[in-house]
Amino acid sequence: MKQLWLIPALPLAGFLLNGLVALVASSMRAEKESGADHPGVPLPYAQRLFHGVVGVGSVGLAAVLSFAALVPYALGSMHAPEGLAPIVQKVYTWMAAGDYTVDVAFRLDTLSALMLSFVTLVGTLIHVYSVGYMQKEEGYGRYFSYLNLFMFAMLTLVLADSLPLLFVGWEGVGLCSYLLIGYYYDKDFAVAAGKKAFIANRVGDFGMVLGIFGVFALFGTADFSFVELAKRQVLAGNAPLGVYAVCLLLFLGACGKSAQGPLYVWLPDAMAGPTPVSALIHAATMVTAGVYLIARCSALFVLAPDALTLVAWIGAGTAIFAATIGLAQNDIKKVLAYSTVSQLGYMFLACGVGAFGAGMFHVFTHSFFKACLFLGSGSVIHAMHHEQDMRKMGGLAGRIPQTFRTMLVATLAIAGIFPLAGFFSKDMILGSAAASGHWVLYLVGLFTAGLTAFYMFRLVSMTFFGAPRGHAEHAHESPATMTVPLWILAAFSVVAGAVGIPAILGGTDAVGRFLEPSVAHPPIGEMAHGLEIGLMLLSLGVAVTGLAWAWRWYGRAAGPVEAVSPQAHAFYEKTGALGRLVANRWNVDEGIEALVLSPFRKIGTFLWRGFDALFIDGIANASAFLVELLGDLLRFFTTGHVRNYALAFTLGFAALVAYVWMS
Amino acid sequence: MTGALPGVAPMAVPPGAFLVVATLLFAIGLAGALLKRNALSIFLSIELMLNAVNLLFLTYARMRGDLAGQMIVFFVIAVAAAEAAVGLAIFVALFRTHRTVDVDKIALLKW
Amino acid sequence: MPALSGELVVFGFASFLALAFALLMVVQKTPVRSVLSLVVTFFGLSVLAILLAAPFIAALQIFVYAGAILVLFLFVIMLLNLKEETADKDDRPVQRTLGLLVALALGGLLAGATLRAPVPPRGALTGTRIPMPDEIPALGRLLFSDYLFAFEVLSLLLLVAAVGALLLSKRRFE
Amino acid sequence: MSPALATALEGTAKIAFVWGVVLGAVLPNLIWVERRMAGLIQDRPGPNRVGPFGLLQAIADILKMFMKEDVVPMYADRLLHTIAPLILLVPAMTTFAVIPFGSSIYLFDRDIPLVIADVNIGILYVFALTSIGIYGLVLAGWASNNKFALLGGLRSSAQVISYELAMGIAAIAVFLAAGSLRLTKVVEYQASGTFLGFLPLWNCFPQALGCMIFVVSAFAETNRLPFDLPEAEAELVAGYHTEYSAFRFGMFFMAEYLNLIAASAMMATLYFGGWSLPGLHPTGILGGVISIAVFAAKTGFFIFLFIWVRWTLPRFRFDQLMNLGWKVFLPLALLNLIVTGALVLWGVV
Repeated sequence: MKQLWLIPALPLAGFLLNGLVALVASSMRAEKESGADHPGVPLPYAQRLFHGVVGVGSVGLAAVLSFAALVPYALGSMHAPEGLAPIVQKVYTWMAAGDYTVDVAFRLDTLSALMLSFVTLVGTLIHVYSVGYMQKEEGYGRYFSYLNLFMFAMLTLVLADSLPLLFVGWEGVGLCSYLLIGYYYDKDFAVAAGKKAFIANRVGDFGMVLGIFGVFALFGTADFSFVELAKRQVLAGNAPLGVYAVCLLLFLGACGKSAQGPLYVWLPDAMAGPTPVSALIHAATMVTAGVYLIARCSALFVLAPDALTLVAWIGAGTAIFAATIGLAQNDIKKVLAYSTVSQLGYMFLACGVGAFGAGMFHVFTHSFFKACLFLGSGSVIHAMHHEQDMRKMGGLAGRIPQTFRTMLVATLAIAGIFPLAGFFSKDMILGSAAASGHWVLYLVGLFTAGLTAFYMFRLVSMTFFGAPRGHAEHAHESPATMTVPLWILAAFSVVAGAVGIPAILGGTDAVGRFLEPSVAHPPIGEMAHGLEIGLMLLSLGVAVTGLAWAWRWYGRAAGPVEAVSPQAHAFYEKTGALGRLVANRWNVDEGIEALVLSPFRKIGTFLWRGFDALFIDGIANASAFLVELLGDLLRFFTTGHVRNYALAFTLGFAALVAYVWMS
Repeated sequence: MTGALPGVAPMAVPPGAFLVVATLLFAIGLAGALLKRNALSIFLSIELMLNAVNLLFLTYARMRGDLAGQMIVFFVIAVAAAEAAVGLAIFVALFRTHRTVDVDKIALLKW
Repeated sequence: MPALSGELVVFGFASFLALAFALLMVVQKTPVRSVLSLVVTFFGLSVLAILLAAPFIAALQIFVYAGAILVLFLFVIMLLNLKEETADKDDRPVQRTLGLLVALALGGLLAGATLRAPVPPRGALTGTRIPMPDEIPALGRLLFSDYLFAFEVLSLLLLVAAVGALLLSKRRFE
Repeated sequence: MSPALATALEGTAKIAFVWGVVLGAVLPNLIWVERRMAGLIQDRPGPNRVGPFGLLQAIADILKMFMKEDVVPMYADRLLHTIAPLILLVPAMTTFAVIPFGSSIYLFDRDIPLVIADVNIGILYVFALTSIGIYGLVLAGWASNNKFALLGGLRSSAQVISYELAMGIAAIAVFLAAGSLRLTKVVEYQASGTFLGFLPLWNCFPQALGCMIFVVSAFAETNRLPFDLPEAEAELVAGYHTEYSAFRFGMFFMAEYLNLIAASAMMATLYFGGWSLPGLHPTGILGGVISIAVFAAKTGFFIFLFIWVRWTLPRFRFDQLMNLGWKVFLPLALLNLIVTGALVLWGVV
């Protein structure tokens, strides 16, 4: 395919079309009926149709194009011994400084191909889903224009051939996530969540930008040819230390975007946005950008093993940390959010132990079942009339069967039950962790897998099993535009693992070999086949245990129809103080508040009250006062008589002439 | 003194004479501008000063055998036209509000 | 050579006319008469202009200055019906005496300065000589080549002035 | 005989000739002609008592004027009231200086161009004088200390200034074509070739629009009907010369006719080829005389036109007059200028 640039360009066009129409229409509306937006008043059908067609159409077309581009390439590279050379297409020169130029150029190699495949696929499905889900919203057009804009940014990010261009996409997705989290701008918590996400990302981006500069300083270029240089270890300047610093900075950026370490705080709040947004941005695509970045720069990271180890540890830590929080959440979307964080932790763990392929593999599979789960939860919320508290659900299995089945499949997938997608990817990660000899990390991952299985099945049980609570009995199934994507995603979460079946199970670790040309693959120790099989069985066992445990605690129990059910408290009763701490999310937000925010606020207050108000303003006022005094003095000379002015003027002029004359 | 320029007849009158006349005119105009109280008369005096300067320009143009001076005079005249139009309009407006154009009676700029 | 003496005579007459009527304009109490004296002064000036080989400017002096601008003055004076300058005595003796002194002093200074000032060599500004006797086409060529921008700006200025005058002299601003 | 003296003599002779003809011959008969024409148009005999066909009527009128008492109103500004008519009259008389009234005549073995002063600013001179003429009217109005007179004066100044614009711009086109401000050059240009092959190169053909504007504006410039508002009897008694009597009034009278003649001469010169006639190449004494005759004929035609129009058309209203001048003629004149420029550019004229 010749025009890669068309792939991001199409959603951009969609954004412009939708945005313009939405603006014009809403302003016309505002004129017609005084007052801008009318909550609950759905748009006229024609306009909805337009937005739907443009929104879905542009992204769908982009998806078709990208598959037209990547399928031949993928096949070609599968059969080529060394993999095909990346396709790089320059669109135009963006910046030129001296002899160094930054081009707007797009790159298609196996890594971006992999990303492209699921980004466009999931993106399209979620657009379709949104058509049904957002039907009643009066911000329909706005929503779709933002969503298209996001797709544009994400595709730019994926296809970019240079860090600066990637950064454009990076910021673009950040902006869209902000806009879409704050989609319900009349709700304070949504606005606050949007700001939180934006600021947390700023912290990361600060590292990101410095990292880009660092890369430029190291290699004298910022486009991805530096990866080759890094592979050949062609470095400028103080290499080891520099590389280490650059890696840490880039990783900081990745943490911001992918909610790792302390920067995870924004992701759970981001659930304030519409559910499809959570599915698309905060589960499937955007949050994986960090992993993508690490994989992109893997060649660089390999040069700084300590940095890699740090990545691994932070990943593992985040994984188990988030998982524990997930155990106690009652908001269905919050559970999924924390699960996302912890899964992302898995991916970083994989990258950290040097198995970048495994990490990307998990990104790939995770996008499907997590998107499916989110969309499913969306369908549940839809059915429950915007009720998100699982304590008020229950017994929905029979009422919304399709949602139930698809979510069950996805749950099993994420829990890592054989032979669903999650099993293979997660096992590849654990396997490589073990193989690389980080046994502690392995154990952490294993335990987290158990927790994952537990909280996921807890979610399913509380939602679908037992007796209906709250309004659960008048729940009804969602329209086809929502269920069809669910089924498709469910199907993918079953089969997606097929691309990564390890050799030991008679598969050909396709994805690993596929990614070889574009990501580094440092040597990881080999394991005896027996041990490998054993570990697989072990993780499978852990997963099953988790499921069973959740079933025991939550599955059978039925509760009164009144809202808060015993099961809600079950977790505390059974785990005591630790559980309570976990339920309070380890008081992380409070900690950040106490350690970071409040000191800053104090400093700010001081600078405002003390420095600005007294000192700066003091100077200004003093000077003003002086001028006033001077004015009082001078005003006696302004008689208001033109002739006096003329006379004075002439006197001055005469003096001037006299001076010239004399000199 | 430039002497006989090619294409320009020699000046029979010493250019200094022109200069003196011009400066005297300027002085007279200035005196008028400073002494008269009727705004229109002041305006007239200013016109006179302008013309005095024009005469200077013409003289120098003649002395240097250079058209630039005449060009400038042309522009001065045009600008004077614009100035007169606006100035007189202002006086009319002024008269409408104050029933006089005596600049001593109109001292709005006083503090 | 008679032509020379003739030129001198003309110069003397014209400059006398200009100066005398300029003075008259200043001492004149009736605005209308001041305007008329100024007209005569302009006649003298245009004669001087002809002596200075600038017939075009001379014509403009009469055509534009005397013919249009001063008529406008006359027009306004009649419109406002200004008879004598306000009868009551000038109550600003300081202004009066000082103004006179300054005017004279400055006049003397300038006269001296101009007489002492050196004439810049020809072509210091532009190389265009006065092609006698028919210099008008040359002026035109200069106006539309070297001075084109100034010319355009000038036209804009005139337009603005016209609009401004109209606006100012409107009775009410709607 | 020294050349300087010869030049002086020549000039004096020409001045004497022109003024002799204009004041002595044309002016008196013009009075008679106008009144007879009026009679003709109004279907009445007109003056026919004094002398044959009343030819001596003009003499009688002039005598009467000189006999009458010269009244100066009590509160008038004496000085201005006295000089106003002169200010009007002098420019009217000096206009003729630049108008070439013939090709050239060979006398006393020297070739005498038939124009008093062939100055290089030609038309500008004429316009300058016209604009001076305004003062006569305005001051007459002002000095009489009479509201009708004042109104008349103001009207005249407004009117003349306004139409000078249209007139001037129309005239510019002429010089654009001729390439010089000299009226002699203008005439020579018109005599020089043909327009579209079959017409004489008279400016009235390529610049019909400009010609029309010039002619109509000339009516306004000379305060003749239908533009004689400064002296509109019906509204202003007699306008600016309400307070004038006897020979001062006579001067206004003269001035009006002189302006009329001058305007006719200008039209003939600028737009109708002056003294030239297609196929006529005057040489020697006879040629000179013939050229003078041609010029006289053309001028005479326009004088006739003036009179004819006066007794045919009703008077405009002042606002109509102003609208015509500013909103119709000025733009049209500019258009004419542009068109002429194009013609010159493409070498059509």
